[in-house]
This record gives sequence, C-alpha cells and structure tokens, in this order.
Amino acid sequence: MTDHFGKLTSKDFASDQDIRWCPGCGDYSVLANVQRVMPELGIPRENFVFVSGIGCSSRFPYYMNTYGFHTIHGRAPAFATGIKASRPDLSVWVVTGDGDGLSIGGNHLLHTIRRNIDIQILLFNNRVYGLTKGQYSPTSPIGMRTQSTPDGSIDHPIDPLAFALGAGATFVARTIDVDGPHLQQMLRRAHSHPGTALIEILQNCPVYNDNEWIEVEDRKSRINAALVLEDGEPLLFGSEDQRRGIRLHDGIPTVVELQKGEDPIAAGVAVHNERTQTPAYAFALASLKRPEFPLPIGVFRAVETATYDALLQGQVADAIVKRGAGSLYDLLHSGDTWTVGPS
Amino acid sequence: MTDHFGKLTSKDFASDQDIRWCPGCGDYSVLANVQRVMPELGIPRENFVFVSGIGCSSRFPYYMNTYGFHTIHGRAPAFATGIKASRPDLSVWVVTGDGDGLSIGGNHLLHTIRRNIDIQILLFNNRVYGLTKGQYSPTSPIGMRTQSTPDGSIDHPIDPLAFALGAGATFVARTIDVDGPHLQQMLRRAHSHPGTALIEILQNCPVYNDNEWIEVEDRKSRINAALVLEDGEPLLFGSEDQRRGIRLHDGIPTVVELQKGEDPIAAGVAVHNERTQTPAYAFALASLKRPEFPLPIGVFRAVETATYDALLQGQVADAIVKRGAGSLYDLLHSGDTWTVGPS
Amino acid sequence: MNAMSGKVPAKAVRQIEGVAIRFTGDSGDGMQLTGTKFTEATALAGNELATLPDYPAEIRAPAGTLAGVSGFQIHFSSKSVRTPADHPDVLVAFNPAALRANIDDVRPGGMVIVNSNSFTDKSLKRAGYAEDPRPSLRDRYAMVEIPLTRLNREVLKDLDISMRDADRCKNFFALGLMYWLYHRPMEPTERWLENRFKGDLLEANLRVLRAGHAFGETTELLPVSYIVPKAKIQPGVYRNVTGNTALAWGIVAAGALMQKDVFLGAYPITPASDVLHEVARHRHFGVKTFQAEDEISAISAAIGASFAGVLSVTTTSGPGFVLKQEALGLAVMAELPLVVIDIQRAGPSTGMPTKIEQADLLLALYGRNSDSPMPVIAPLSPGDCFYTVLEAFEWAVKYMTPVVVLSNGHLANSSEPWRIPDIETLSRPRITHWTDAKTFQPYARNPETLARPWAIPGTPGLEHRIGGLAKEQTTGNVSYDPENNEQMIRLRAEKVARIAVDIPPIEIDGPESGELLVVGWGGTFGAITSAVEAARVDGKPVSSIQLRHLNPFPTNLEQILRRFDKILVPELNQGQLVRLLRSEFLVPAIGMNKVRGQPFLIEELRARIDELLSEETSP
Amino acid sequence: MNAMSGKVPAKAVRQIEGVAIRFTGDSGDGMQLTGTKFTEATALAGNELATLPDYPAEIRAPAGTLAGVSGFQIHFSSKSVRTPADHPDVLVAFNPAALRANIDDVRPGGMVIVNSNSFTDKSLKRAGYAEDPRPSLRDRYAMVEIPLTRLNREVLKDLDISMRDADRCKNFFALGLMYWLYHRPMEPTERWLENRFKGDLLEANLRVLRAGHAFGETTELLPVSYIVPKAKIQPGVYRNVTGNTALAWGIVAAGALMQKDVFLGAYPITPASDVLHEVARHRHFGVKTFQAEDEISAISAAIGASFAGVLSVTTTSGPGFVLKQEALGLAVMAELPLVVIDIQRAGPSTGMPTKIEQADLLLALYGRNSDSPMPVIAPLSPGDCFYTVLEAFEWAVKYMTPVVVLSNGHLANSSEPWRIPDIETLSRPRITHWTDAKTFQPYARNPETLARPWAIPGTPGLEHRIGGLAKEQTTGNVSYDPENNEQMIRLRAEKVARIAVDIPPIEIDGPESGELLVVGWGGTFGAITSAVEAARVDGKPVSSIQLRHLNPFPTNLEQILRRFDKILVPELNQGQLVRLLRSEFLVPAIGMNKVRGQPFLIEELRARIDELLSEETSP
Ligand SMILES: Cc1ncc(C[n+]2csc(CCOP(=O)(O)OP(=O)(O)O)c2C)c(N)n1
Ligand SMILES: Cc1ncc(C[n+]2csc(CCOP(=O)(O)OP(=O)(O)O)c2C)c(N)n1
Ligand code: SF4
Ligand code: SF4
Ligand SMILES: [Mg+2]
Ligand SMILES: [Mg+2]
Repeated sequence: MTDHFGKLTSKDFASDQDIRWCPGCGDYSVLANVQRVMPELGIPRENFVFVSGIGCSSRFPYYMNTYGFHTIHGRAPAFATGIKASRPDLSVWVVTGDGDGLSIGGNHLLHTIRRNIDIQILLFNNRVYGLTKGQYSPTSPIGMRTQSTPDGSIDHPIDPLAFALGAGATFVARTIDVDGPHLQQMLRRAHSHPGTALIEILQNCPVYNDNEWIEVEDRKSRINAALVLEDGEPLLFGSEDQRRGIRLHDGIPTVVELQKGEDPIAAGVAVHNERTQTPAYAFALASLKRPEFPLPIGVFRAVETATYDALLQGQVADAIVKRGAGSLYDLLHSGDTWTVGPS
Repeated sequence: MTDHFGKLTSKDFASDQDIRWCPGCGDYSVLANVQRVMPELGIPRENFVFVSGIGCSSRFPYYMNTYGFHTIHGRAPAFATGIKASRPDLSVWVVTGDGDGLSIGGNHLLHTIRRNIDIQILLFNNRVYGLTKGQYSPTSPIGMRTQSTPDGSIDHPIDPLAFALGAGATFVARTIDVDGPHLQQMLRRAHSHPGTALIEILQNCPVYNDNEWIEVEDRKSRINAALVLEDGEPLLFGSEDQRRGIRLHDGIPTVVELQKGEDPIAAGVAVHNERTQTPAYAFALASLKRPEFPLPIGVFRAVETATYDALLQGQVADAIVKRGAGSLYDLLHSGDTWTVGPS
Repeated sequence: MNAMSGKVPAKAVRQIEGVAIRFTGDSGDGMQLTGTKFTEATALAGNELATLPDYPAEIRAPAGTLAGVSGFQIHFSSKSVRTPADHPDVLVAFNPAALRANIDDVRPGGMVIVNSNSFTDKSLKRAGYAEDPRPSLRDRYAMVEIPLTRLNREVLKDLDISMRDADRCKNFFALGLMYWLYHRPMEPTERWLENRFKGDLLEANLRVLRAGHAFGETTELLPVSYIVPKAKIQPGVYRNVTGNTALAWGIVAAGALMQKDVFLGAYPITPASDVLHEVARHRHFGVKTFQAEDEISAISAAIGASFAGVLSVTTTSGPGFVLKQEALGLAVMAELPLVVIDIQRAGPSTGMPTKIEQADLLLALYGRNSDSPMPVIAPLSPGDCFYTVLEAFEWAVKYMTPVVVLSNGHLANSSEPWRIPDIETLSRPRITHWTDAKTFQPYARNPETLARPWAIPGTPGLEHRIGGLAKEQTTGNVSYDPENNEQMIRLRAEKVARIAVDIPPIEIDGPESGELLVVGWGGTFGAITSAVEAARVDGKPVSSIQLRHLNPFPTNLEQILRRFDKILVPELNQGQLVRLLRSEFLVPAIGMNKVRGQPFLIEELRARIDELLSEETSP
Repeated sequence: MNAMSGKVPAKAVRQIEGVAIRFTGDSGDGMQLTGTKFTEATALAGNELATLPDYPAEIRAPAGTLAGVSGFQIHFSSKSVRTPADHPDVLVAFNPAALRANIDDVRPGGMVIVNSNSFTDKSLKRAGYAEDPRPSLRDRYAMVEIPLTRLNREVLKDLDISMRDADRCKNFFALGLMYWLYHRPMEPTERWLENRFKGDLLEANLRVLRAGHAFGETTELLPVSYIVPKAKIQPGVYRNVTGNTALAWGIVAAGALMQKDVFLGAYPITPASDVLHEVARHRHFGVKTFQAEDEISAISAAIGASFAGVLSVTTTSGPGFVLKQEALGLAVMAELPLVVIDIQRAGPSTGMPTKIEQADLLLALYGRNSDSPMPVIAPLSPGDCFYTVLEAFEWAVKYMTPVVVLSNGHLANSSEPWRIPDIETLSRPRITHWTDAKTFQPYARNPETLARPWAIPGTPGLEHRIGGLAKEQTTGNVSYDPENNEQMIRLRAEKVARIAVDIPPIEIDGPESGELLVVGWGGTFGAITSAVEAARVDGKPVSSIQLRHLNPFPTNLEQILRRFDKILVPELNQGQLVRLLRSEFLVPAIGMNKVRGQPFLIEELRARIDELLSEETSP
C-alpha cells in the first residue's frame, strides 16, 4: 500500500501482474515512461482510470496500478466516454492500437474526438495487428505482405493524425516509443489539455513489423527524417549544415533548402503555432509524409474549446439552478392528474 | 420494359413505388436530378446498383428503377464494397444520410474512402435524423434543440468533407439539393472519377430542420454565402462590387477584400486546382465555415490513384498469369501426401 | 358534468357498461391529440380505460392516402378494462382513407361517424375506393354522416384566421360532439386550450369544441346519448402514462430513490427513442443522457459509467439490441450493474419498425457468444414499466449483473390510467461501495447473493483491473486455468439463478389446477387475462398466469405447470417462451403464435381456449 | 524403414498397438515443427493418427515460463484413432516449465524424456519449481534424462554457426531420437530440410537429426524400441489437414466446383484468422479475400457480393459472430445465399481466446431480433470441415439462405490424415440465375425448395430492389400487411425446415435401441465415439449419434431418440443441444457439460456413461 501523504513514484504505478509482451516490444518503453509521468501529475493514484480495447497494446491497463478496464475490441473510447461523462473528477486514459483504434474502433475514435471529451488517448501505432499475429492494419503501407495479404496489401493507409484533425481534434501529437523525454513531455501536455488529447506513439513491433519507424527512432537518422515541432519556432529540420524548412503556401507544403545562416522566416518557412485556430494548419503538417518530407514529431495542435463532460455537467448544474433539484413527487404528479376518492 | 436500343430517359429510371417523403423534402429534387443524369452516363440500366442504409434519404433505391439494396443502418458502404469488389463491371451508388453515414456508419465510410473503391457516395446532409423524428445528428450545430437535446446539443459537429479528406479521399464535392444544374454536374463528375467519390448534398428537411441551408439554397444570398469552386479559377465570391477572395498562407485561410478591377492572384488569392496532390489544400477549403467564410460548393479534390477494386482484380489476374487458373486437384494434392494402397 | 349544467338534455340518455371508440384521420388531422384529450376527460369521468394509438410508418405520408392514416382507440367502461378492445364500437373517420383502413375492424352494427364533406372524387381515389363506399356501409353499420368541414367553417367564418387554420380545428368539433355523446366533462380540454393557445386560435378552438357539443344536442343524426357509470377504482391520484414515459420515469426514479446519479446511453431507434427524449428532460435529477454514435457506443458508455459508479442504463429496440450483445457479454464477465431496455418491435431485420411483436426473448437469453446468463424481466402493462425498471436496477446493483427489460412497441405507445405510487412505499435500496483496502478482492463474493463488490474509481487502495478475459476467482486476475474457468462460469450462472429468491411466487388467475392453463409473458397481459376471465365467466375451466420474470423463473412456476392438463402459451412470436418451458420442465406446452405486427385479439385467444377445451385430452 | 537399412538394431524391439506422445518446450523450441514432422513421418509409416497442437496464449511469453510453454501431441496406432488421446504415454519436455505444465497429464508410469541440461536453478525458478522435481518423478514415471543441449552442441562444434543457432537445432536431435524409438522413416524430414535450409544450417540440422537417431541406437537409457504396425486404412492418397485448412480449401473448392467466383469477407480473430490467410493464397482460383475494418463490414460486404452474384462467405469466431448478427438478419430477410463460418472459442466475452468450447449454437439459432431461422451445420473432424463448407454452399444457393457452419478451436488447429477426395465424386451443383424478364418476380418461390430466384445485377429487365423491411410475397415490395407478414415469416421458416429432405438419415453407432444413447454434435465426435465404442467393448449397452446438422435436424432423429431409455448429451458448453432436444421432442435428455477450455477426455465420458448405466432407471 502506498502512503498517500508521501510522494508517489513510478513504482507505485506498476501492478503486480507479469508483463506479457514479446522481448524488445516498444510497448515496454511506453509503459515505463507512463509510469514515470503519472506521479508528477498531482493526481491521487485512485483517480486514474486506464481503459483499453483488445490488442497487445491494449493489455496496458493490467500493468498499471490504477483503476483499469480492458474492454472489447475497438470500443475503449466509448467506455471512457461513459466514465468521464459520469465522473468528470477522474483522469481517464485510453490505450489503443492502430487496429483497435482505427480499424474496428474508428467510429468511436471519431466521435470521441469530435465531442472533445476530456480524456487522453494513446494510440500505439506499430502498423500491424500484433495480437492476432501479424495481419496488416489500417496504417500499414500499400504493398505490405502479411499472412492476410500474401500478394501485398492494397488499402491506402490512414494517417491517424490527419484522421483526427478531420474529426475536429483539439489536441494531436506524435511521439516515439523509445524517446523517453519526448514521450514524457507529450504525456504531460496531453494531460494538461482540456478536451480529447490524442497522441500517436510510433511503436516498434519486433516480431511482426520490425524497424517500421527506425528512421525516426534512430537518433542519427532522425535529424533528417523528423521535424521536431516546437511552439513559436520555425518548421526546421536537418543537420546544421543542411538546414531545411517547411513552407505552406497556397495550401501546399514544400521543402525550402536554407543557406547557412539564412533567416528561415524570410525564406518563407512557417512558424509553428499550436494554437492556430483553423485545423487547416495542423492538417498541413499531418500531410507531411516520408520520404518527400520529414515526419513531424511533437504537438501539432492544442486549441481550447468547451469539453463534452464540462458542458454536460453544466447542463445538469444549470437545470438544478433553474428548476431546483429534481423532486420525484413533482415528476410523478406533473401534467394532468385526477383523484379517485374512496367509493 | 425499356427498349435497350433506344435511348433511356429519366422516366426509365423511375420505379413504380409510391414515394414516401414528406411534401417539400429536399430528397425529391435530388431524386429527380439523379434520374435525369443516369441516362446520360452511357451505362445500361441493369448495370446500376443503388445501395443505401436506413433513414429517409436511404429509401432512395426504392424509387430508382435499377438494382437496389436498402440494407441496414450505417453499413451501406460495406455492402457496396462487396458488390463492387466482386463485380467491378457494375456502377455502384451509395445513398446515405448524415446520421446513417456519419453516426453509426462513420467507420465504414472512413474505410471505404481510404480504400478508394470505385463507387459514388451521395451523402444527404440535412443536419438531423429525419426518419426517427428529429434528433440532432453528427453534423448538427452546437446548441441545437431537439427532442433528445432539450437543453441544446453539446457535440461539436463533424464536417463531412473534412472528415473524408482526413480519411484520404480522392474525390470530394459539395452541392445543393435545389440547384439542379450544379447537382447534375457533380453527379457526372463523381461518376467519371475512378475511386470513391463523395458528394455532400446540402438537403432541406422542412419537417425537422427547415431552412438549415437557406443561405446557399437561396440564389440571392448564395452570392455572398457560397464560394463556387471552378477548376483553374481563383477562389472568388461575392457580388461584382464586393468581390472577395480566399488566401491560403502559412496554412491559414483568410478573406481578401478586392478593389474593383484588382487582380485577385496578385492580391494573393489562391487558384483552385482540384488535382492538387496534397490533401492539405482541399482540407483548407473544407475548413471554411459560415459565417466567417463562404461555404465552398463544387469539386474540392479530384486526384487519381489506384482503386481497390482494380488492384484486387489485378491480383487475381496476376495470380492466374503467374500460376495458371487454379486447379482443385493440384490444391488438394499440394504439399506432403502419401498413398495407402489396397491392403 | 358541469359542461351540461343548466341544460337538461332533450334527448334520450342510455346507460351502457362501456364502449370502444376509434378516432381516425389523416396524420395531419390531429387524431393523437383528439384521442389524448378524450382519454383525459374519460379518466376524470371515473372510468377504467385503455388506449391504443396507431401512427403511420412514414413521417409524412401523402395526405389522404392509406399510408397516412393515423388512429387512436380508447376503450372505457364501468367495469375492469385491460385492453383497448378487439373491435371498436364506434369509428370516427375524418376521410375516406381512414374509413377504408379501419372499417373492417368495427364491430358489426357499430356506429360509424364520417365527415361527409371529405367524400370527394379525388379523396375517394386517393383512398383507393373505386366508388363511394357509404351506400353499401349503411346496411351494415349505424352510419352518422356529418358535414364536418362545412359546419366547422361556418362556426369560424367571422374569425380572422386562415382557411387552413380553420380546417385544422375540426377535430375539436368532433371531440365536442363525442363529449356530448358520452357525457364527458369539457373543462379539462378547455383549460388545456387556454394554456396552449391565445387570441383567435384559442377562440377558434374553444368555439368549435363547444359547437360540436351543441351540435350533438340538437342534431337528429344522434337521437341518443350514453352514460358510462364510474368504475370501482382503487382510490388514489391517477394520471395517464404510456409505457415509454413510465420507463423513463422509472429510470429517473431509480436515481432519486437510490440517491445516485444516473447515466443513460442511447442511440435513437423506433419505438425506443421517446425514452431518451423523456429522460433528457430531467437533468435536474442529476440524470445525464448521452446520444451515442451507435448502439455499441451507447452500451459501452453505459458500462463505463457503471464501472465509474453511477446507475447506468441503455435503451434500444430489436436491431439495436442485437448490436449491444457483444458489450453485454463483457458486462456479464465484468459483473457490473447495468439495465438494458429493449422495446421489441416487429422483425426480423428492419421488419415493420412501428409494429408490434415480442420476439427478442431468446435473443436476450442467448444472443452472446458462449454461455452468459442474464436476468430478464418483461413489464405487463404501460404503468408496470415503471416498476419493472426499478426492479431491474435493484437486481443489477444487488447482484452486480446486467439486467434486461423487454418492453414492446405496444406498451411503449399505449397508455393507461396509472395510480401514482406513494413515494414512501417504493423500495429504496442502499448502495454500498466497497472501501476497505485491506480486505478488498475484486471478485470476492457476497456469500448470499454471490455478488462481487462494486469498488469504484476514486477509492484509495482499491485500484484494480477488470476486463473480458477469463478471470481468476476472488482476485479477478487473468486466468486460463481450466478448473477456475469452469467454476467462474458456474458461479455466474448460479448468481443469476439465486435471484429467484427475490421473485414473489406467481399468482394464478383462476382455479389453482385444472384442465387448461394459459401462460403468457410481458405485454400480452391484458388480452390474455381478458380472454381467460371471459372464458371463465362462460364456465370454462381455464386459468392463466402472466410471467414478468423470464430469467430466473418464479420458483413456484414448475408446480403450477404440473397442476394442469394442458398448457397454452400465446406469444407474439414463433414460439419462444414455449420452448423454454418445454425444455426446462418437460411439459407438453402448446404454442399459439401470431406475428402480424398486431396485439392479440381477445376473441382469437378465446377461440383457441375453447378449441383446446373441447379437444379430447390425449394421454 | 530405409533410415535403418544396413543396420540391424542391436536392441530389443517391441510391437505395440499404438502410443501417444507429447512434445513440449518453450515457444522458441520449435515444438510445433517437431510435432508436424513427426506426424508426417507417422502418416507415411501407415498408422492412423490424430494430433493436437497447444500454443501459448501470448505471442511471445517470457522464455522459460509456464505461460510460454508450447506443446504438440500425436496419437498413432495400428487400430482406429479418433482423438489425440486423453493422456500421453510419452512426454518429451525441453525445459522444466514444459515438464511442470504437462506432467500431470501423463499416463501413470508413462515415459518422460527430459533435457537434463535445462534443469538449472534459474530455469527451475522460472518454472516455479521450489526444487528439482526429477527425484520425486523417478518413482512414478520412466524418466529418461538426456543431456540434450550438450550432446547437440557437441555434434555441431566444428560448424561455423552461432551458439544460438546451434541450440535451436536441438529439437531435431530429439526428433531423430524419437524416429529411432518408434521406427519412423527419416527421409521425409531430410527431404524437407534440404528444401528449407542450405549451407551450414542445413548441415547442422541434418547432422543433429541423424545424431539423435544414432544416439537412440547406442544409449543405454533406452533399451527398447517400438514398432507400431500399419493400420488398415482405406486406400487412397492422404495428407494431413487441420480444420482451418480444410475450411479454406472447402471455400476455394466451392467456387471451383460450382464454377463461380468466390468472395470472402473477414476480420482477423483467433482462431479463425488462418482461414483468411489460407484462402488469400489462392487468388488464381478467382477467389477474392477482403480484410474488412470489422466483422460487420466483413459480413455486409459478403452479403453485397452475394447480391452481386458470386459465392460469398464470411469467417469469424465468437465475439465477431455476435457482431455479425444484425446483418445476418438482413440476409435472412433478403434471402440471399451466404455461408457464415464461426470457429467457436472459449467465452463468454473475450474469455480464453485460444481455448476450446462449443457454445455458440444457441447464438447461431437465436442471436437476432425476432424469429429469423437459419440452417446450421457443424463439422465432426478436421477433414470433415471441407465437406461441411461444400454442403453449406450447396444449401445456401439451393435454398437462397444464409447457412452457419460451427467449427471450433479444436478442429481448427488439430490435424488428421485426410483421404483426398476424388474430385469427380464431389457434387457440382449448377447455379442458375434468373434471366427471363417477363416472368420475373423477386420473391416468387420455387414450389419445391421455396427458394426465391437469384437475379443478379447486369441482367436486363430484372432490375429490382430488396431490403430489410417486411416484404410482400412474390413482388418483394415493402409491405406492412399483417397477413402477408405472418405468411412471409412462416414461409421462411418452412424453407429452412424443408432442407431436412437433403439431410441423410443419421446413423447410429451401436445397437439401434437400448438403455443409453449418447448424443453429441460437431467436434466432440472423436472423444464421444471412442468412449462409447470402448464402453461397448466392455459389454455396456450404449450407442451414440453425432449430429452434424443442427438445424434442421435429420428427419429420423426423433425416432432414434425415442428408442432409448436414457439420453446423454455431452457438450463443451452449459447445455445447448440438450435444451433443443428437450424442447423439440420432450425427451428427458441429460446434459453433460464441460467448460474448461479443453476437449472431452475419453475417460470422463466413459465414467459418466458407466455411472448412468448403473443408476436405477427412474420411471
Ligand atoms: C470483435 C473482435 N474482433 C476481432 C478480434 C481479434 N483482435 C484482437 S486484437 C486485434 C488487432 C489488434 O491490433 P492493434 O490494435 O494494432 O494492436 P497491437 O496488437 O498491434 O498492439 C484483433 C483483430 C477481437 N478480439 N474481437
Ligand atoms: C441499428 C439501428 N439503429 C437505429 C436505427 C434507427 N434509425 C433509422 S434511420 C436513423 C437516422 C437517420 O438519419 P439520417 O441518416 O440523417 O437520415 P435522414 O432520415 O435524415 O435522411 C436512425 C437512428 C436503425 N434503423 N437501426
Ligand atoms: S507481437 Fe509485436 S506488438 Fe505484440 S507484444 Fe509482440 S512485439 Fe509487441
Ligand atoms: S422527415 Fe425531413 S428528411 Fe425525412 S422525408 Fe420528411 S422532410 Fe424529408
Ligand atoms: Mg498494432
Ligand atoms: Mg439526416
């Protein structure tokens, strides 16, 4: 038992269950980082709820010593909606995979995001169905050969963040399983955002889709392969001597090569602003794809607008103010009634 | 019976069923225009299949004298996928509503669009559930009071086209129930697009949500309220003496007021290009919302890329070329076999 | 009878036991309102009554067509009334389509009141009549042909309202006439009009209502008016409720009584949507409604809310109930309290959504992968819907289980006078959430109920994980142990079986044993009881029971079944309860099945009862 | 027996009737491969055989833990073999965890072969052993302790391969040893290695295989080797098939035989995914597979494909089957041909996805809103899966109906030698699509089968609309007519009932009448038949039938049931078929239910049979 007066540590967030992921799975790193961030959030442990669907990633709640619900395939956001809508005091985290969240569960993700209910969603994107042994997923690239696509997949992949922005997301971010500090920062940011915060976590599945994200996982290649978003900073990437930037003109992103010392803003490079009201800006970032562009990492968008749970709670509070707390007697006697006397 | 040598007329596409929409419903106009366009498409009537889910709009197939399937709520795109994937020779049209297609059916719409299967989807957007008598829908504006939201709805609406672009749509367009010529043009364009073509049809429901689109339905107010997209033309709207344009700089759309005679392009107004590869451009258009911006009408995006049905058919054809048409004998005798002789 | 005060009716007055009237017209003619007002007046007049509204399937079918006909039937009496009656004694038809759609239901020789102005060539054609049907009907019915449109217009000709508005009042002319005919009080309707309208419209409606009444007094078309004496009714305060309103109030009341917030997750579907609508109006009870993106989300959110510690419920109908089954399986595994209300409608598939069936019983019991037992209750009448919901919530929290309530489209929309319960007499189960961290085990069981603890987030030291994978006893950890799995499956089944101790023994209507027992369930109560009682009045040896509790069954059910030679099980399906009784008790129960989208008629039940009783009993 | 040519075994050889061997080790130890190779060699040696693989639930559980243990059991004999055997006679355990997880299953006194090098402190601890279990086991089993790791490394020490690669060969050392022990041919495995590997890896594997064999010849640990004579097997060409492969080939074969393209819509789910995988490999048959976004989309697409005129099928397991029910209801209403394959797994909810149950029968029958009858077939063995699918397609197109096939996780993954059918003997139903526009009516019915015409898009003049709303007879137009609705519901039920004429009478295994009849269904065939036959050998008056056809039942089922005093219905669920039999025929059938995620043991069936036979027969 944890002493609730002392400070919690990451250990306090580890449950007693044996972890059942394959050796080398990216999920381990995510788990460790989540456990590290939780104690910092200033929330009593008993107020955390982790909710998941089905998949390797969805076993996550079992390993967190918080309240947890491992539900059914694809529906975690709906369960989480019920939890948060009825108990806005809880800190609700959804863990889902690219299959769980975007295949069978795409619709719930869509509607959760558009309602902007105040929860955090961690989408583990390994571009494959791990738990069912390696079929392609909605984020898998065209041509991927798997057991279910021996001749190569023919479905165009979904980009989770473009999808989320299309659904009206108020907070989207992307991070990398093995980059602890960045991952932790994204977790903190997601937590502090009022509304649905979606983090796409690029996750390696060494068994069924090894090295899918190696370009950005690897610290060396990352310099050119990733665009690290920093609020208020120009959209720059590349090494010192090969700096490049992103220009967004007429709605079309392009790469601008910068001379040494050249002022990026003067060269037309856009400056990152997470709070840009129009989703068009963040969507333009989400449309940047390898290999033509670097892959943006960080917070794409963080704008504030009313959350579903707060509005719902507000309607209840307003109703009580306006009509008084409900009286069952009044309800049953409302409208036309008549009395039958003893005969 | 129609004479298949004579030219078909719109009458040939009207079935013998009594139409069951309310008087004044926008669906009538859409039906009439669809029946008018069908004979022009050069396809034998028996090769058309209309597929729908459940809703007022989804009764559409009953009124078309083609093959038709009125399926279950929200799943029409999946049925259509099976039809088109197995019979690429058919011309498959989905009719759906904002509830059918974006509420219960959002996931199928998402995946159909991302697969880019070669079908046409007509999404009747009346921003309400008609058939179930007037609850708010996923496209209803915040605050809408309906039977299920007596205190006003608190869900942020989805924009069907932004959603579709987030899903990777290759063709999206928007049109208006009562604008016959434009509607017909959009139908023809959707038909000629290889891949999933989504048309959002702004549709009036006089019974449960009257005049929702009156600003753009009305020819007078439309001049300022709508931005009619024309390929290769600058994004201009407004009356002669109050011309305005849309600028898309740094990923952020803005309205540019033009002086009389001013060159829009010089003023930074973007030029519409349906074939812009990046979806960021069309998404920027889809992000334009009333009243800050005019509502774009027309084809937002029309880019060509491989369709699911063609790729699938191609895999079958390739397999036959490479391995010969399947032999059941060979299949059953493949791998290790042994013979047991008569004892 | 104030409406008539000061005037002595000049015409004959006859006393009758009861009567059934059906108001019919085009959807635009206001038949539902007319019926409702008549019902209110009748309730105040002190009769027993039952009603049945009948809406067209289309939102707005073309005016004047059969598809657009709307109807409202009311049956009232000085004796007990349990159904809206098989056949109306009086048909009021506002147009030819309404006449055509309904005339075959009218009791032979019954009264048929028509608007003679509506019999134009055009409207006859719209209704599909090749010729005017009235001449031939005059032989078979007491035809009362009133130039309603004209009379109505005349009354209003000096008012500054449009012709359309004037014509829309004519239902109140007819209502006034019917008030006269059956000596109903006018004030409640007048009062309602005054609250609802003002200015010329108020004036118009009041005028035509009174004009209709006056027309009755003077017209020679109606030589007699009728008095239906007050019925013996249990004293109390009454109101009309439809089944759907009663369900909604049951939901709100559960929260109020158990002092808990309530969460309702729902996706609109006919005929369940009105429950969502009604509950949504009562946010000040701390009740939250969530219109989900689909049925799966609706139930998932409800289960989430239950995990979070509020009372939770999800409402739907047939196809939506199917979609909820996977999540329901999780609720069984997670052992969380949840109420699922399925308002059955005619299927299969989309079927006839506005029509009546009771064919989701086996779905409720078996619609999930693998054995996942779940209690099922079915209300017997509109008012009983209220108590059923309360009972379902009580079971759900006491036994930590999802509970299914099976209403149907008939109960949903029909109304009955309902004695408002004394709130003090309603049970108020105290909900206790586990708090002691030392002794906490997520799947430890209450030795009596076998319920596991309801331990909710926010409670320090009780952090735990649940889910759909097989669970170890007591700890709830994931377990693939074969022995454990079998025990958990048996424990869950046993838990549901134990609910039987909370079910009162079922009471037999009629002799305790004998030749024939009729066994019904849920919403067919009125028709079955009426038929069986009528048969007994005729000296037939027949009894009946009506099951509210379908799983588990009442403990005395088996003994009762064994006491009768024959068992007849009438159901609005192809035979569901009858299968359960046969397999459970090996009794040769016989099904009587109707799947026409309509309730049972008393006469058809009666006919089958008589037939069975006259058959030779086979060994 | 070429492997031994030139060498006369110097040790004793004993002839036995049969033996069951279980290979067990860590998931990384290659147990499935070892078992498969042994199976192939055994099949070629001419024995009857049955196998059972047992995978860990996790993808890659931590090495050396109980969770990571993988197993493969093979039972082979010179007599008939129907199950993998309750208890292995021989256990091969590669590490302590494998020993611990399996030892309790071994027949008392059986042989236990272990890798003695693996009994390190660390691995004992990982397996959860407090101390080395071997000393205590030596009393109870014939322990054969071989320093497998060391011997294997020695054989390979001069090769240029990593230690890891070397260690990964040790399963072939064991395999070679077992080949020696049971006189299995080595060539098939050698040939397979040569096709699979090259260079040093090939060399390494071949070497250890042969070294294992040679070790058997020389070691004193194994003084005797065993010969299992050839079985009397029906002549023909044989191969091994798992149930899932047979299902997949049945799907491909249906298209080839009916000369139709095939469409398979599926969403991955254990244990059904392999059917999708296998079918996807055969595009050159004109077979299209569609991995959908979920189960609802998978079946919807399949129904669409059926409407479009191809053979269509959807495959899934428990929770996915639940999700398909709403669309299945539409298929019933639309009367389109469709095959739905549910590979049942242990539930409820997510349950134990890799474990075995047969508990979706009532779901298949009743899982939809309102009555929507559907034929159901369940294969009896892995090879029978092939024929079941063909039969399902035949029914589907002949009767224009969805058909459910209920396989299970046991059939899915276990394999049996399967006599490859002579393709000429397989039925090749001719599919005719309606073409005559003059006489076309979408819901006109074939008077014999009651099937409606299959009229497909692209056919001029047959344009028509179908859907889930109630339909008028013959025309198929939307209809709310009560009479029509009842008739359509009855017609659809009657159509399914008529399929019975196509079902051959069920054959009794054992006397035609008597004291006890055991009734099973689907995949429990092997265990039930083995138990019943063994009981008869011991003189017990017991017969059995195994139902493949669950809806409709074979027409002679009732007569058979009535000929026995007692009926026992063993099922891997809480009692499903037993309910159907009791309610349908009012026979006092008794359930025997097991829900442990495991198949029936012959001995437990046997015990229950003996028990029932020794009970006093109650009246
Ligand atoms: C209704 C249902 N359908 C299918 C499955 C099988 N299933 C379990 S997890 C999964 C996909 C998981 O993929 P993803 O979400 O990417 O998780 P990962 O294992 O890759 O972390 C599938 C198809 C299921 N459990 N339930
Ligand atoms: C499974 C299921 N859930 C719910 C319904 C009820 N339902 C039918 S149509 C509809 C919404 C229709 O809205 P929309 O698609 O916008 O169509 P409209 O009527 O506005 O044209 C709903 C909720 C249903 N038929 N099936
Ligand atoms: S299969 Fe892949 S995603 Fe799943 S646990 Fe193993 S490595 Fe991780
Ligand atoms: S309810 Fe609205 S959408 Fe439906 S038919 Fe009537 S007007 Fe049209
Ligand atoms: Mg994944
Ligand atoms: Mg709508």
